Amino acid sequence: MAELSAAGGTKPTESTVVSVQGLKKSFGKTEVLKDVSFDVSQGQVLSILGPSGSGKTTMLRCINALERPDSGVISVDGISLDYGQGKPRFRDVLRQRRHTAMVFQHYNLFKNKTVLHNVTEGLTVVQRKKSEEADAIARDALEAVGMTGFEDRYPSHLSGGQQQRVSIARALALNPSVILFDEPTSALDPERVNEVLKTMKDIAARGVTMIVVTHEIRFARAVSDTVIFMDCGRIVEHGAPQQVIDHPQTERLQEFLNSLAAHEFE
Amino acid sequence: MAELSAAGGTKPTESTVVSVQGLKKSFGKTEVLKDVSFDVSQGQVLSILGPSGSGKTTMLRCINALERPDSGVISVDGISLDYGQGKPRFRDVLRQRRHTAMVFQHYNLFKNKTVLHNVTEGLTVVQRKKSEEADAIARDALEAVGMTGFEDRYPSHLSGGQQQRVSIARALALNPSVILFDEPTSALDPERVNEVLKTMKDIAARGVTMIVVTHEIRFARAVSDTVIFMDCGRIVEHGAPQQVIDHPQTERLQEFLNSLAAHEFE
Amino acid sequence: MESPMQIVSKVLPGIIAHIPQTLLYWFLPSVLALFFGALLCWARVSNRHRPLYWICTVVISFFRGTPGIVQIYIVFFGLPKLIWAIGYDVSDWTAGVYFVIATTLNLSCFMAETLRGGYLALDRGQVEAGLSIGFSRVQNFVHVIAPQTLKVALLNIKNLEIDVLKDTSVAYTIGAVEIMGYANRMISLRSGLGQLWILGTAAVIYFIMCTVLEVAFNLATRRISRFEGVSR
Amino acid sequence: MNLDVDFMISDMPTVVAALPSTLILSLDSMLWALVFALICGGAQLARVPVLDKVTLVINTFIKGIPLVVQLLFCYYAVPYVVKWFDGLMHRTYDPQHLPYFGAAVLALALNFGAYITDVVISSTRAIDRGQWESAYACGMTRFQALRRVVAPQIVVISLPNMTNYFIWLLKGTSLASIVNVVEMLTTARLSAADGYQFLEAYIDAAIIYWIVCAFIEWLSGRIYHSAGSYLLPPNASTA
Amino acid sequence: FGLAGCSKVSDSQSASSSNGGVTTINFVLESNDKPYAYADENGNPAGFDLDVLKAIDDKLDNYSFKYQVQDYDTALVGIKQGKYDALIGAFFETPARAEEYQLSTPYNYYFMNLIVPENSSINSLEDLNGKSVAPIVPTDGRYVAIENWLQRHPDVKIDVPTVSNQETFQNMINEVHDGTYDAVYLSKEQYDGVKDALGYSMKVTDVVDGAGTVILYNKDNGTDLKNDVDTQISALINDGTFSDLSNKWFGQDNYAIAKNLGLLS
Ligand SMILES: Nc1ncnc2c1ncn2[C@@H]1O[C@H](COP(=O)(O)OP(=O)(O)OP(=O)(O)O)[C@@H](O)[C@H]1O
Ligand SMILES: Nc1ncnc2c1ncn2[C@@H]1O[C@H](COP(=O)(O)OP(=O)(O)OP(=O)(O)O)[C@@H](O)[C@H]1O
Ligand SMILES: [Mg+2]
Ligand SMILES: [Mg+2]
Repeated sequence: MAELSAAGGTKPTESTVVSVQGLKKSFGKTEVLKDVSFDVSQGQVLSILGPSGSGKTTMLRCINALERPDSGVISVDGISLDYGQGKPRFRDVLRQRRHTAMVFQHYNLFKNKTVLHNVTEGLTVVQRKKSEEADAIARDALEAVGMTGFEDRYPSHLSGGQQQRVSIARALALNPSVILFDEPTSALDPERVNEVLKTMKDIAARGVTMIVVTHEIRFARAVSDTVIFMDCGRIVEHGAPQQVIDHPQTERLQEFLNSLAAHEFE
Repeated sequence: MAELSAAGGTKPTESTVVSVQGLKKSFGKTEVLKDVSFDVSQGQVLSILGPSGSGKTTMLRCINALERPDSGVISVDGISLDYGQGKPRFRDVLRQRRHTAMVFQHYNLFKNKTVLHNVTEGLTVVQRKKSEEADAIARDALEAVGMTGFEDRYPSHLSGGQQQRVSIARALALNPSVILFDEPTSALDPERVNEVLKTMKDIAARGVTMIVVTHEIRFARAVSDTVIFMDCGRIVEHGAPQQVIDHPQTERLQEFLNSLAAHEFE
Repeated sequence: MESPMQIVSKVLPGIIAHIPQTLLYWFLPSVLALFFGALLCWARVSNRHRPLYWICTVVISFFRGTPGIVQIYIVFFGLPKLIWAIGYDVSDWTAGVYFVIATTLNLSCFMAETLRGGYLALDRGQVEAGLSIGFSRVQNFVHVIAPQTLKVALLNIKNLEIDVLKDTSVAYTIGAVEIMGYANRMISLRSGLGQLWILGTAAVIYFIMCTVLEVAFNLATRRISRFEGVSR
Repeated sequence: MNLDVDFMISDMPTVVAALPSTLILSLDSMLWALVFALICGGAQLARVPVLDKVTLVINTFIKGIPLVVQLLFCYYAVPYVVKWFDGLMHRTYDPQHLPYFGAAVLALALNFGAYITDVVISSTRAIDRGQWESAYACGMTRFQALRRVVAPQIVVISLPNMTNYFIWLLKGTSLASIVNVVEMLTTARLSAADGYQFLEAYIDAAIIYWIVCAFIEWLSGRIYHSAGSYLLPPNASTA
Repeated sequence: FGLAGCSKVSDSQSASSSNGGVTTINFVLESNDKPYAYADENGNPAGFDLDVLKAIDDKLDNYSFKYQVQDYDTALVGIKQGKYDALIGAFFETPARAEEYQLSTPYNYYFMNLIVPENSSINSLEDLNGKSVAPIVPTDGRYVAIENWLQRHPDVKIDVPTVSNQETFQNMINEVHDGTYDAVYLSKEQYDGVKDALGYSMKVTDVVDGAGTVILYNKDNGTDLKNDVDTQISALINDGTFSDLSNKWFGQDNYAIAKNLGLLS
């Protein structure tokens, strides 16, 4: 698979698909992201670990331009937005966004659309696919997450895990260059987690770049090419999983990973 | 801790706090719960495992009378509602509900209240505590889940994990006889998971009965007195964790548990 | 020939003296309708008792669907007979009482639907969270449903209130005199001379009152929805 | 109450005959009111510079003044405006046949448009931000997100208030008699001039209004059940 | 705004009530018809009609009249619904009204003039043949009067446009002044009320038509009151009391003019 990207702050290499430079974001007085930089090369899987409230979601949202950073440069697939220059034009935002898809932490399914239409919507409206073609793609994506048979349900009539899976299918179906996953398996049982993670692995193998916020440290170790550990709005460690997870350099990360062992409660 | 309750369908023993008998629930034509019965004794921790969509949430919601079962008898702390007899009176529902608290899968924090008021609301309004007393209790509960310092934020300004922790604090603060947890650690990082599970253990030790829907099988094994494995709206296995998790009887459960091993992706 | 200034200065004191009347005819129905409207709305959305649901639906339909003047006449002429039939003589009630009753009935029905609009936007999860911490129906209503429903409904409630304030001008048709009634009286006393100026003066007074109301409600809306915006 | 039922029956055809004009006036006005409301509401929601403040001030102004006064203003303004355009567009000034219908539509549309603006704004604000965001995340433009995802939800939420205002407007057309536009309520009143059976005539009109309104309410219920089907339980009961 | 309280009903629901042989009669006056009946600045009844009623009341020992003003429609509906006993306010008689209400004999006469431009040659309704008058609301008494006159003169065709909203007198006169219509069909008194504000002068023709105005009673009341009042009306016309009132309010003796026109014998 793709080579590891260098640690944050360096020049993007040619195969760099996502590049985040000097990203800063505050909500009111709370600084949530304090100068975050990293690159992701094509086909790479980047996992972001970090305690609750460390700014992971905010970062994904910035990459998808749903949150406007206070400063920093974000480029996706060669389209670069410099937030230091003030508010970017919506047209550029849109162009950038169309190279990405996002799986939200709270799923955010379209309430007024059935499961099937939740998935086809982006295909027909944005990608202007014919409705039969979109249907076929959507059904494939739904099958990949085990949601066949629920096509005509509305989101409010689904269980939490089911909603999460539809939300994953929606992102997969768009088949963008980059997919942003925000805790995509939080509501799933171990069986489904496996299935979904396998699906993600398959898609990564097809050359799709992925940024995955996750609390599944074993997944991060097994699947990702790079791991970032964030705390308090900063990247604390950044590197290959073998390096970051098995040989943590900082005390903070050691502590964090130790809690995994303590998980055994005994 | 409390002794194991007998498997579903038997007569409630004297220390039985929650008893569910012959619970059935359909949404439209979909049968979601098909004759579910079990008892939980005082101070016990009951874990409910099961694949996504197996009816776990629906069952918790029935116990909290948020969903009206089609038939079945549910009693909590001696207050019994027989849904076979038609719709129970709201007064009885309320009486029963006041012995329970619930942590929702989607948190459901009051959007228009600050974190502190989300927690104090039930204390001042339902339990008629003085506002200073309620504040003190709420601050303790928030501390237990690591949310000190966020008292004056509104839920929409919190990260997913933070919202989940407030929702746990809200239930804990009520100090009811029974707490129903619906995947209470889904949005949390391993560190926080540990903390929260420890807090739950402490509370169970104080004699509070708990029903926990979870995908953390290790938690189920370590903390709970009884484990139920549900699939397709039925209880497939029911017993002590050593028995259910380490020596699963049914093929379905074996499969389910095997996926944990496969978790290693290699 | 009188100059417009002279006309205005002649009628202005009288118009101002009738402001309290107007405010009273506005305030009483507004407050009462909030209460009755909430009840009607509850009966419609809770859908608990079918007969009650249908009664409320028909009542709402009637008071929304028929002209205000008919409602005012029915109350003004019919109500005393009804009350007389049960043994009380209310022939000495002033017209204002009937106007307030008729307006309250009418406004309650519009209010009910406005509140229902707010309720539709309410997230079910919020209601359930309230129930799960043991709120009774009333507590849940006061602490969860009402504040969040109001947040959505407030803009529309504001508009209903503004309209009721302006519609107090109908009161003179049954002899309850407020600003508009006084203006009309002056116009007829003056055989229609300076009609435009007198109406204009009344309009300015209404305008000032409505604008105050508008601004007050806008401030309230901002306050009630502060939990939404980004904290700064 | 003492009602002259014979008169009520014999007068009914006269009143019904005026229904079309009332309907045309209300539909015309509602259409323009919606257009006006969408422009104002859109400007305020999108915070279009200048335009948002301007529309806010205009709306506050319109709402502050009784409709009667607005209509009277139009009534007096029409002759001047028409004289102004005398000869233009093949129109000649005919003081006995002034285009008061247009004036009535204008006044009603602006007045109700100002109110409906707030319906548009409040129901748009009631939509969960996540709905916009997930539409954007799919790569939709603002307009696509609005049309495909948000607007259908707005329609459902705004339905009770829209129905309120449409019904209100329907009855509000009776004020158009001020600018000599013949509509139902005034027709009813005038038809009773000879014998002063005003109440009877009004009740005739009320019956017809009520029937029309019941139809509107029924229609609104239908729209709710189709556009809002996602809100309804799948024929299930919840406690 | 006082909710004066609700006392237990004593005997009957009729608006009138008797007390020691004196029956109280609730008279309602139109609030918007100066100088006939109107509300003064404080909302109290005033006008020629009120003076007429007071004169009648003085003569009737067994009745005591109470007065209030009310809007036109409401007053008419109120009489029918029995809320008030009688209504006064320059109402003409029509067959339909005679069926719905009890009507008194005419207590006054209302005369119509034509208001025309100064140079106009129009002097009578006949001169208006083929021409138009300024629009009239069908609920206005003038409409009844002119339609009545046209029925009596089938050979004369006058265009009488109707409107749904009554314009002010001033506007109607303006419309004739600028040539939109040919004449305003109005009483001289009403013209006199606004003539100073016009800024130009118009020609007022001699009286072109006239009709008696009557009191409207609730139909369910007995005929005693009507008969008693009718008797007094004749007496007071004959003894000149009403003529004095007419001179006071209109600057002319309506009864003498009516006699000339043959309306009153
Ligand atoms: N309101 C509803 N209307 C219709 N069907 C529903 C509704 N809520 C849940 N269901 C269906 O009932 C089944 C059980 O749902 P439930 O939420 O209880 O699952 P769960 O076990 O909690 O799953 P998860 O682990 O994904 O949260 C699912 O198949 C779901 O689609
Ligand atoms: N809209 C907002 N307004 C103010 N503060 C916010 C807002 N959104 C997030 N925050 C704060 O920013 C910080 C980072 O939030 P973020 O959602 O990025 O965390 P996270 O790393 O995704 O956490 P989790 O694992 O719990 O989802 C948190 O402390 C949160 O309270
Ligand atoms: Mg997050
Ligand atoms: Mg669930």
